[in-house]
Amino acid sequence: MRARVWAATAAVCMLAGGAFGKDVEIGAVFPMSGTNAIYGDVFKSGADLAAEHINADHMLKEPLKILYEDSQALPQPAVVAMTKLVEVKQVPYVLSAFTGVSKAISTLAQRSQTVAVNGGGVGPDLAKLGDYFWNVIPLANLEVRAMVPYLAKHGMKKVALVYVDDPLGQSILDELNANLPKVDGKLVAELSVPTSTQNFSGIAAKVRASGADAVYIASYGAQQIQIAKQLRDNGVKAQLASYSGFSTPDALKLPQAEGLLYTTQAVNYKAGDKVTQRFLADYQKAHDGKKPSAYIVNYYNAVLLFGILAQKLEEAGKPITGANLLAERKATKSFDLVGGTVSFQDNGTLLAPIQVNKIVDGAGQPQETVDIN
Amino acid sequence: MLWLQLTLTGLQTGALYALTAVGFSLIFGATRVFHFAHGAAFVLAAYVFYWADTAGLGMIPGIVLAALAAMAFGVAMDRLVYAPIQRHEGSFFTVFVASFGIGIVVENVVGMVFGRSFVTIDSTLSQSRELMEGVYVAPLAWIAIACAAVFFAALQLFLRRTHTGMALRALADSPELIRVFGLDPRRLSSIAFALGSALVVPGAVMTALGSGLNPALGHHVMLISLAATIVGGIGSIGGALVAGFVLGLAENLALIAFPSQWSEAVTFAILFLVIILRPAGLFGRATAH
Amino acid sequence: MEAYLLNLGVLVSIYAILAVTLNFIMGYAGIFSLAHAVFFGVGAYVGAQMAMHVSASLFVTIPAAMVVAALLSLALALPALRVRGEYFVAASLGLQMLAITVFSEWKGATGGIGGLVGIPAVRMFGEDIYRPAAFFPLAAAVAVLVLIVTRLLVHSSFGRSLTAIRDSESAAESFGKNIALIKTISVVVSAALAAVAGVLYANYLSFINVESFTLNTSVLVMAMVIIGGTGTALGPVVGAALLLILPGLLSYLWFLPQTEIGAIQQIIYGLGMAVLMIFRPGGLVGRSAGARKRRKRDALKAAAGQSEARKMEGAK
Amino acid sequence: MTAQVTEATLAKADPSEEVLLEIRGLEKSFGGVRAVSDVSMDLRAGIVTTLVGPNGAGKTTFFNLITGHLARSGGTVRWLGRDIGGMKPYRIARLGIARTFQDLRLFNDMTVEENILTVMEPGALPFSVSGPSAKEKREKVARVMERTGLADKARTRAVDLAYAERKFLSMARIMAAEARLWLLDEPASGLDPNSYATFLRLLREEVAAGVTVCIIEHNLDIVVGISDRIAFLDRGRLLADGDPKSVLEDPELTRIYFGDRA
Repeated sequence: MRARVWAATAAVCMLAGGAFGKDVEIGAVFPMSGTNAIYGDVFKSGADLAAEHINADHMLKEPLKILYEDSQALPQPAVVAMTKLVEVKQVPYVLSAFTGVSKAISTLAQRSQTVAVNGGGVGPDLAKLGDYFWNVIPLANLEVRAMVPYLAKHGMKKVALVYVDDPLGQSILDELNANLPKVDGKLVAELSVPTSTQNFSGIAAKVRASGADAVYIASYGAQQIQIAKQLRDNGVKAQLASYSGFSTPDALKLPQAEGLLYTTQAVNYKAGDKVTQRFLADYQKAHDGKKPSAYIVNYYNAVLLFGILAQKLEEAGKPITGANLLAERKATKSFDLVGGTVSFQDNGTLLAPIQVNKIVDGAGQPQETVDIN
Repeated sequence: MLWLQLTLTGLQTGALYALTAVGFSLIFGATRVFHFAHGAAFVLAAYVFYWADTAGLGMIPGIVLAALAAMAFGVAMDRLVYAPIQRHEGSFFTVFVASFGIGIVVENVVGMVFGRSFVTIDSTLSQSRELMEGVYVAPLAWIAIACAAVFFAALQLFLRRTHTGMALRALADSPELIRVFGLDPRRLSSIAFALGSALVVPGAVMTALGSGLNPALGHHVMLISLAATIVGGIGSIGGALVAGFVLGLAENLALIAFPSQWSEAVTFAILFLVIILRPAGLFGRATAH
Repeated sequence: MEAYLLNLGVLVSIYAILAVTLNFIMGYAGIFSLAHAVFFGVGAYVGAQMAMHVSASLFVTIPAAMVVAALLSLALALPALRVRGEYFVAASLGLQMLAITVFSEWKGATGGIGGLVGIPAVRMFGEDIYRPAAFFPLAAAVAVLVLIVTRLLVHSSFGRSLTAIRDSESAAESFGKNIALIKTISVVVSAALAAVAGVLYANYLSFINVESFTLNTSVLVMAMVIIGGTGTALGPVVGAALLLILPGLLSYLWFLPQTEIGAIQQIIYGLGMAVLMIFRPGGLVGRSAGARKRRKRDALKAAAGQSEARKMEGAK
Repeated sequence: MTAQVTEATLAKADPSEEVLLEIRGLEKSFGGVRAVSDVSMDLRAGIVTTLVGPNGAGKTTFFNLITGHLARSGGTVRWLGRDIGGMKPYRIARLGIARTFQDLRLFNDMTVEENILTVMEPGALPFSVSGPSAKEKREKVARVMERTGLADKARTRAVDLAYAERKFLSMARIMAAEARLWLLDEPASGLDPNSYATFLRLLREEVAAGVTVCIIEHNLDIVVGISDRIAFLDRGRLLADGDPKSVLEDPELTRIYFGDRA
């Protein structure tokens, strides 16, 4: 038996050796299983569409291929997946998501000079993960700065916060505490919930007791939907508000979420530029005319960004490596991506306007766009 | 008013915990199988009900199908997983690991079939009405509490009045005796699994209607059931019921004093202390050794 | 490719330490703990804090982590002395769940869910050791050392006492074995050695948070021990290697849809656990089938003896 | 193991038949049922006492009360004049009282050799700081295995032994333990005549070497063949305590004994 086990191990080693392709390969560390797997599906649809367009346009000499690895939205599997991508596949560019995952893989990215690009996590810490960690998504602190004045303007100054107890939730708490006083507002209740909690009727009772005008929900995936539903079911009538994490299809179509306000990166679909129009048209063609969420835009942009940078490197006759991609990004002032022309801050984070959306008939309706500086 | 509201919410939560815990306790008490996949039965029943609803089959057929699915799962686990393990070695841990493994399988299969995100059934039953100033109660809360009472009473009646029920109670103590009385312990064990698994159905259906479902739900349900079974005292069905309510109330009333992330810790601190200080549980007679 | 295998080797080494130390109490003391990840975590956090604020030398981080884990393990020793079987499992489960809350709420020490970022690499011979090629020999050496220590213990008079207690507590007691002391020492040793794995883990990944130390980790390590073979020398190591290699292997099955691969991995992992328990409960490195039959006969006898013992002791 | 045992070993030579164990008014009840009721008895050095009585008479309970496996409800137990009631079983064992079990309770997963070796080690430390050296211990293990006929089974696990071998391993363990008082719970039950003869010879040798034995036995051959004294227990009460002849010839006791068993 022991011999058989070692034989199996040897077979593993052999197997692991194969699979070097001729394609240009980039990696993605997305949740494909577990409670947050829904995000993986969403992110992937954006990234795949961009790869399709890049290949259709023959932007690169060889076809682009995205290698997906499962992170389960957890740091440890993510590190294993990331190691595989950078050490075995030796990809120069990895798509990342989720604040915890991104933080976990950032050291690997830095050490191996591989660019990691986040288009989903919005924890403000993500701006501080080094040169090789980029964000194509405005981080949550910006979103709160847009939402608070909007609420105040509409007479909602007493805000209750229901937040998941992690870096994202913490940072939203900090931002609310910092920004509400500026508009004469007040945080009347701060209720943190563990990541695994599913039942919020008790929380709802406390929200009601706080007499808030608006309730800000800061969580993810299944949990944020459950919070919204259970708040409404348990007699909370105050305005609901959230951040870009709420822009998943199943959150938007929740009946109890009707009327909820949430912020996203402003994507100006009416912009006449070709990139945006083509993205919108092709996405809607593939998805029964549905409007893409900001995440889909972000990961489309992340892949498109790679395409643009890699194309330039190929033209200059340089190899596509993480270091060269970084240098090229720093040398380029602005990029034409979906939603318009954007530029990166020095810390590798995209600056973009934020818009406040309202859920009307199960879809987000933009209310107002705020420029944040 | 907050405490009254939280008490009512606590009772509703507790009712769901209580029945699920009674199911686990029944199985564990009778067969000594640490049926960790009990949470999976919960998820399965809830999703079958959800599927029946989306297919437009209606509430009652949905409940019946959910019950059938849960029972079939329980019996299948007993016959296909636990029985073969018990035939050779049957150490307690071997059973536990197998059960845990199946729990993972069910969670992921459900995720693949129904999607991994949150689903809910829209129903007016989950929408609260104002009972008095500042106190909201959903019709579902009353249904949950009534269900707990009715199902528990029916179970007690079965266990005390019927031949099979009495045999089930005796099964854990003396399988030999059961054989002497001409009953088949294997068959009894399957009955325990069928009954215990059926008891997840009220909780599963009400969760589908109330707080909503996702495939990872089973884990929490299982841990609470386990805690309730031990706190209530292994082998004490009534103890599990009471402990289920106690844990539901504790979870909600703890909100008055603590931030909510400590509420799970409260549950397990209670569990840990009970095992150290009173291993037989609050209502148990059996000793821990 | 090489780096990938080396990386895998590092993880296997770290988990092998966990599996070997868990096997020490599971296989030889009969203490089935579902809280092993707690001591893994304690070691990781203490190691990380020491490395960040005191010194990144293993000669500082490892002893510190071991001492703290050893002290905290008394919380596990307490129920181990009072209750057995399912009660102890439940108690250890309770401890595991409590620890998760503490890991995620005691932000000053653990960084909460956000975790500790930027843990320095191990410094040895004036070099930072973090690349798989450098770290693997280190991790493997530590794992071998832990394996040797536990083997020596198992084959010492202490190990015999431990096994004697596992096989029959009342008989061991009747021959002068101080059960409380021996069991406590075994738990303390196991926890302290598990903490070593935590230190390596924190240094290697440079990032830790509570998600690496949850109930799932405890169950994973337990599965490694059981699948490999409880109470065998190499079983836990084989179990650790197998459970860490398998998921990676699956991603090479090209015909699986990429988005479902995570779920399929989980399903195969779960099924594997169940199927192995059904068909090979003694583990891969377990005894032959013939020996198992004898074991079964004996298990029946022992069960009869146990129930007698239970009656006797229950009346205390 | 060290100091007391040495003391005990020295005391073996004492011919005065001192009282090793003094039991006075020993009581044990399980939830109202009296398992042992007001039993007083002296176990004297060098004397073989046999406990007889019908099943359920409280004989094993009596042992468990002495070894500390059960807490008494009343009465005193003194070892060499020192009250040992309420002491933990392992401390009592270290005073020099060893026992066997009716269901043997061997260390099943350990080899024969290890089974014997481990009873010679207190075992809380991985190495021994005092007591006999490793070589001495090995020699003693070899001697004990030789005498119990287990020499060629040294590396066999206890689980894999035949029935009689298991019985002898149980004896071997107690022989290695260096105890002064042996409490044997039906050590000969189910033995074939051959093994039985070996067993008797072993027991006689040990008694001759100074071991004091208290033995629970149904087999009248043993009772008569080796006992210096018989104690008759029924329903927890000590009905008779005297030389074998007088006890066995008491018609009342015979009626209780055989009546119950028939």
